[in-house]
Amino acid sequence: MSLFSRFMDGWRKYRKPGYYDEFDYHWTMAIDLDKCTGCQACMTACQAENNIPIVGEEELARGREIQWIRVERYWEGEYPNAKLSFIPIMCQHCDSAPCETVCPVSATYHNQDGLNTQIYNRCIGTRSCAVYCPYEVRYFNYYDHHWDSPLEQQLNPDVTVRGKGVMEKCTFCIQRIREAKDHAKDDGRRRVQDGEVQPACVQTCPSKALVFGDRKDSENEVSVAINDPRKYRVLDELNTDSSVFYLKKVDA
Amino acid sequence: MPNIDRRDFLKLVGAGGVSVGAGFMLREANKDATEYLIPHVVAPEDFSSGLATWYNSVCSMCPAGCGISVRTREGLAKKIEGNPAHPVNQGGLCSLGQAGLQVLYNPDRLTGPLKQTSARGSGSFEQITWDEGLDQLGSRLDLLRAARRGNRVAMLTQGVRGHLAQLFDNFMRQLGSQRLLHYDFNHPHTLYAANQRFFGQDRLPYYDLHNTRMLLSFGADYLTNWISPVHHSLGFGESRQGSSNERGRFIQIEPRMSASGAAADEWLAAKPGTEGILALALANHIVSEGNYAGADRADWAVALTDYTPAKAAEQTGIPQSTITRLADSFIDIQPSLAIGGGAAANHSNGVDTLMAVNVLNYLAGNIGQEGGLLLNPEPTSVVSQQQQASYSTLLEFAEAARQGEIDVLILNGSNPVFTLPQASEFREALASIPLVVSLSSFLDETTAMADLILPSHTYLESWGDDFPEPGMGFPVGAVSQPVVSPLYNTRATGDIILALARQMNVGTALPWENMEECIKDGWRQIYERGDAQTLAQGFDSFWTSVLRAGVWGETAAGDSEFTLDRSVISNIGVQAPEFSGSEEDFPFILHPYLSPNFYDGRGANLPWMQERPDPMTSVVYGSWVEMNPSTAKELDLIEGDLVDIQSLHGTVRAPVYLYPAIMPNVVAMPIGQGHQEFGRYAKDRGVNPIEILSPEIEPITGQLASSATRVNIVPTGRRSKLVKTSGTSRDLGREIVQFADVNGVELSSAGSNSIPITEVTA
Amino acid sequence: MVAETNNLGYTDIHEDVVRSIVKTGPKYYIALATAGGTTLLCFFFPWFYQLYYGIGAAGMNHPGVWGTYLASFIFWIGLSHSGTLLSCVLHLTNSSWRKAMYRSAEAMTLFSLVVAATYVMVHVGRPWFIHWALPYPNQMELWPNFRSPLMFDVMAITTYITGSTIFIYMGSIPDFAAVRDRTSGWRNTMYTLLSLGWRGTDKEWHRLHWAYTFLAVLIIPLAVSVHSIVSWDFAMSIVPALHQTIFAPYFVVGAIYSGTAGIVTVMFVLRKYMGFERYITKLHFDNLGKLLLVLSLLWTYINAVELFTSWYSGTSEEYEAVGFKLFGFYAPLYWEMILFCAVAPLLMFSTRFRTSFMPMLILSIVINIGMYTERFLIIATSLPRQYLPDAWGVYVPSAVEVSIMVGSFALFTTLFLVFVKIFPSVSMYEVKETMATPKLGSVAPASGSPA
Amino acid sequence: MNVSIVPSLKKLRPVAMLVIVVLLGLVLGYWANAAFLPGTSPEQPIAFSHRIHAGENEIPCMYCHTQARLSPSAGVPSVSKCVGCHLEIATERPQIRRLMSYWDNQEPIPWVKVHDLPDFVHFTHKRHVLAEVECQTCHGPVETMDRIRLTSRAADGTAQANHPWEMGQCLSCHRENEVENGTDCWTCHK
Repeated sequence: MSLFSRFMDGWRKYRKPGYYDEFDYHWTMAIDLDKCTGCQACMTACQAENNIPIVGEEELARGREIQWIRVERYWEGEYPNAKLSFIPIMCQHCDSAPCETVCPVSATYHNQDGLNTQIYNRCIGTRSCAVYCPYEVRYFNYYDHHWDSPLEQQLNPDVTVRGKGVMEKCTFCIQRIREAKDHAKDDGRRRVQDGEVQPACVQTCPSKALVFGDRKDSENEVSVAINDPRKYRVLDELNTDSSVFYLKKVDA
Repeated sequence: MPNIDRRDFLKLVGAGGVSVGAGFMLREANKDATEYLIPHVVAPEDFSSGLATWYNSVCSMCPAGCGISVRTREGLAKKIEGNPAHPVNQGGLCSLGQAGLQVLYNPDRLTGPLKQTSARGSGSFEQITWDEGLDQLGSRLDLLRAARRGNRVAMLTQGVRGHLAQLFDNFMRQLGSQRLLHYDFNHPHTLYAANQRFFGQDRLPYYDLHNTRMLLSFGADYLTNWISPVHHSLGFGESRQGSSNERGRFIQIEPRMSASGAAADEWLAAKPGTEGILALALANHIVSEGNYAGADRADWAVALTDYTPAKAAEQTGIPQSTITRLADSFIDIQPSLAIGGGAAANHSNGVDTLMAVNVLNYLAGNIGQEGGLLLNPEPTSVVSQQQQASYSTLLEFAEAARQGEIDVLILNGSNPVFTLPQASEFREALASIPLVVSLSSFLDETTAMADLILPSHTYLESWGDDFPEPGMGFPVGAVSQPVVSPLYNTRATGDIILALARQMNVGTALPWENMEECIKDGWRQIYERGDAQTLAQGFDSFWTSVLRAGVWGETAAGDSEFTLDRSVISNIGVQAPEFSGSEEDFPFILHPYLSPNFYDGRGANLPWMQERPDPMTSVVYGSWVEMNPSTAKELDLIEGDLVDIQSLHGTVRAPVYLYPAIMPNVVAMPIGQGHQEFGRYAKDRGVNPIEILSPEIEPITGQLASSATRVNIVPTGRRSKLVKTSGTSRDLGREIVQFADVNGVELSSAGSNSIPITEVTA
Repeated sequence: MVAETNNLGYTDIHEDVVRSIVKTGPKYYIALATAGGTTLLCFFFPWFYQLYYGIGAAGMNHPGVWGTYLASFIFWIGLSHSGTLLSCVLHLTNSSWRKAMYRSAEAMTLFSLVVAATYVMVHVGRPWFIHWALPYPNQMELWPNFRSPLMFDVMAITTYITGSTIFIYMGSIPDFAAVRDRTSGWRNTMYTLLSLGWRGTDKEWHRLHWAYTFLAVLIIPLAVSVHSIVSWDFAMSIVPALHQTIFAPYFVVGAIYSGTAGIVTVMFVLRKYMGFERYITKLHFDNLGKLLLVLSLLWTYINAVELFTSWYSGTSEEYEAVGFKLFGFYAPLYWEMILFCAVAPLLMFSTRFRTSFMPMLILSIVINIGMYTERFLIIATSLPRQYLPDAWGVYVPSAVEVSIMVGSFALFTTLFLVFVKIFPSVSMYEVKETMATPKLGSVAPASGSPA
Repeated sequence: MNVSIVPSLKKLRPVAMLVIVVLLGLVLGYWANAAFLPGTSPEQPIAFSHRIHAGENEIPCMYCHTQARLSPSAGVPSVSKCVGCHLEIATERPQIRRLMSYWDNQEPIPWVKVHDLPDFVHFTHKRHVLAEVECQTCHGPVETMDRIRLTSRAADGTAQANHPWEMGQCLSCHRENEVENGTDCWTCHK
């Protein structure tokens, strides 16, 4: 009975409108496309921080890259009026995430911090979340990856190394969020302060195009950014209610 | 159990026994391997297991000199981040800087001293001990020094600054050799020369992108590899959407769109090598429109008479209206800034072009202005001992080697075999040197030709310091400290030099036990000279705080008063660029550019960088040649077709990439791939366009005019798959990247597919 | 149709069927060894290699994360349709022509489902954790995600397998009894156990009919739901060209279509090689042909609707998806599919065509090739080209995938070959029901003798 | 003719018995291995006794495992820490001599890890220690053990020797103590 009532509780919780408003935090990222230079430092930062494997030329040729954050490029016009725009795309941590509904084993779900999770050790590898994700930000481990020794000494011990058959994606650097919460607790604080957590990509961005923070705090940088008149969300028409906001590129 | 006979019983017992064994083994086989907890013998003070320790240091992946913070866990380096306190990068860091970890943990590192056992370049090395190696080199040097033939020793190093440079200098002086050559492929000789002539200073000014509202870049890819890309990116972001209400405008003039061109608001393609003419035409318009009111206005009017916008339009291919518009807005929007570099500075008229750029800054009153160009003060402490050798200096050196004037060559990190054109015949010149010693950490192309390899530590394992050039308008210094204990049987470059000095009995001039002491001693002098802006009590606490902060700066500002020498004005002028090869035989101009990932090729052995898609094309793991789609159509080529790129001096073969933003008569190739050595990730991958460059030089500096090669494109009829991460780089009206005007009002784009959006209210 | 079986006696039926079980020629063993060997070599060996190496052995990539494994899965689920479904519908509508062929049709259902379920294991990245998709109490205190269409799939397919197994088994009990009475030795033991003590009393017959009809009613919605649910795996995503309301009927019609074609193929084989010429007749081919024709028209209609919907949506994504399907990399396969599944079946308007065995066999195979292509295209043309053009890719199957696909047919064949030696592949008692009551004396007891 | 299934079942009896015996055998063998060679209390390079140190001498856990309250990993004491006391205490005992030989050679002692969690689990000693969870709650009655034995906490809160940690055990404690976000996967998985 307790099992059943727990199940019903969870069910009701998920069904309740405004459930997401009760999140402890609402981690959000804002990316100013007017500042993005396409340098891809964010990609290397992510690769270093999150133990993203080196897949090799053959696998890349087969389209098996793993890039939790990638910089997409879109050309407009032809010579001499050609224009190139960059847009970093990573997991958008949608509040209405299509991927979350489809995972048969709940390896991906929405947690109380407004994060779209991916629990690697629960994943059975149906890859359906990657199909359902319109942003194509979920990457699959098609085999066990290998680091030529001693490259493996660089691996971040705070992030697990994913084995074959597991889906992976951007976590907003959950290990850093966890660490910041840990520090907050040490200091006897209830909440993490603004600026305490910076995912690797945000930390490293040379032009400071990326901003990260808790949307619940209406004062901080990210809240200001997402109220900017230039704000938009990629593929907003799909109503994914994503947590990554982009600021439009200025065409002057 | 009824009705069981003996046989059945025995059978059952047998089967049962076997299965008991099987069950036993099943669990035995599934047991985890034993893991060990290895404690320290003595607990270290600076880290404890499970907790990260951060060390501040300096990045050495390119000459920008960014500050880094290295995260370590259990004594292993885990991540490199920008040092937020360092004024150059303020926390940011580029891809290559972060990939420094893979220099440290590269599987292809040299693990100990090696000695060539058969012919050079055969790749057969045997391991020797440090004593043997140092002995072999040291005794040779000692003999030469004793015989007062020290000048027969040469040292060729990558660009090195700070106390290590001083040490090299000192060492070579003790030897009695003047042959200390710093060589970086990307060193902006022309920029130094132009600034020297214009401002009378040997150092670069500070380009204040942060506060500029209008940037005119003549070929300088300031976001990728020009001087200090991370700092410029910071400035770019700040100027674009920073505290100011007015958004900075960025205009890029180059024949092939670079990352900076993509970031710019306007990208203009002037004919290669005519950027200087364009700059002077802008200047002409500024002066003739009366927008310059300086006392020397008349002089300028005379000097610029030949450079009317109408004439320039013809020479550069940029419409006259655009020229006048640019000139007007360069004056109207203040503060403005013009910079020059990249391909524009690598033509036979490179210095003149950059002089012309300075003219623009002068006329617009940008010099010494915030948001313009700030002159750096004379460094009051350690002078960066840059003795960068130009291409012609290296040619002279090669000639000296061929003449048998060189007995010993010590290489430090520099890879001239890769970064010099084949036409220089540098590899062949090496053969005439009896003893070539390399201090490189990797078996690169030049090191493979060495007789003796004394591998040095990587920058993350050794002591060092750096004084970024240019300063930030004030001098900056930073100490680089070892963040991990050395992985292999290697030694710090400074320690090797000091050991050699001891061997040669010149230890009195180089009295330090090791590099750490040398650096500490140097910083003690900085401290004692009293210009250390710190309240620290005593040197030790000063030293600790410098190490902790990772950076130190002086509050000295440059002299903003600047008067232009009148002779400069009359000498202003830009000639048409010269190219090697005739236009008939070689219809295309080759535009080699530094790969955003590999710099001058030094990043090619880092798997992260190999897998980092090229920002513009998304190609990974390879080389390609970019051409305008219309050119490709004429030649009947599509993406992935292999073509031969022929110059007067050689041929390379690469697949075609159709690049929408390149002039039709220009083909571009990235530099960085095409290594023949340099480890498993770099070896035999792509091609090196430097090989086929013509040895055209810029006459004033002797710098290689690397953009002055004409080539022919010959289709081979074969194809190769270009490995790209990108699918289709057109957004098909899907509004993935959206645009707004300056006020944030959405700009509608044609062919939109918008569906009315209903806001989800939870 | 009664006329055609009129020259048969009850004894003939028994003899024919029992002979098909007991008498085994070398041809059978050769066939079995070939099929079994192919299964091992082409299915299990590559699969184990893939288990060891990872899904990377297949051609899937980013963003084409699904591939032929899922296409084959749908194909086999589809093939499973018509067996039990057709059997149930025809049972309820008292179509007596069903009786000669329904047993093998049901077996086809069962084995297709088994192969499809195996494909699930082949498809997922970590099949050793596949049990996590089943709801059972565990120390992790975790449940599967009941919102997931894949979870619905697991439920639907397990139910369908269970239902189909019971249905085919229950329908065979009297026949097991009949075989039991005509065999000896280990076969007798086996059939004694399988027939569960069937005596053939009125009460038993009554109960059997009642339960059988009950199950038939139950299974029809199940069969429809299974393929609807499979279609939701796709339709509930927001992938352009997959996110379509027509998908459930599309899949159901497609499933019945390919399943019916499959039955035609199997019937031809049974007729030709198992000596059932007298039971499976032109009549069956004619009727199934008519059914196929109707289904093909329906299928064509739905395809047209699908294109229309995409066009009507007016979005770049849908346009692009349709454009790619019709004129892109895989366009030849698309037009092959249209030719095989929409054009070729029109031949069946001719009665002569329907009643000729060989052309019907060829057509049925052609239809299934077309239907496999359809499933492949659904995945291969849509997933790699979704919303963000920069992330587009191309999916091409690898050798391992092709091998496993070939192997799956061998697996199916092996299972079927084993089946025909265990199950009476023609329902004896129901065929008898269609015949005139024989004269006394010429009849062997239906089953067993009174104790 | 007999239609009953009973005689047929009888014929199957030998086969059935064989199957049963084999299954029983497998279970028995597996159990025997688990019972007699559990591998949960491996021999250590030095026969260090927690009973003597933590039990009889009542040395607090955190005297040696100093990091437990500071760091995710509790850490093992450095050799110098052991030597610090044993320069004076019980110097003549063979195990101490062994310790000294490590010290003299300046070698670390390769302790065998007993309590281990998979790589995908994020467990931090610090938070548990600061939340005043007793060490024994998870590690069992260490102060009574001469050699450390793998112990976990059963659902009823009692120590469960030779049983590795399972997720349900963590969860039940997190539930009982209403740990904040204590059942969110990302609290413990990485």
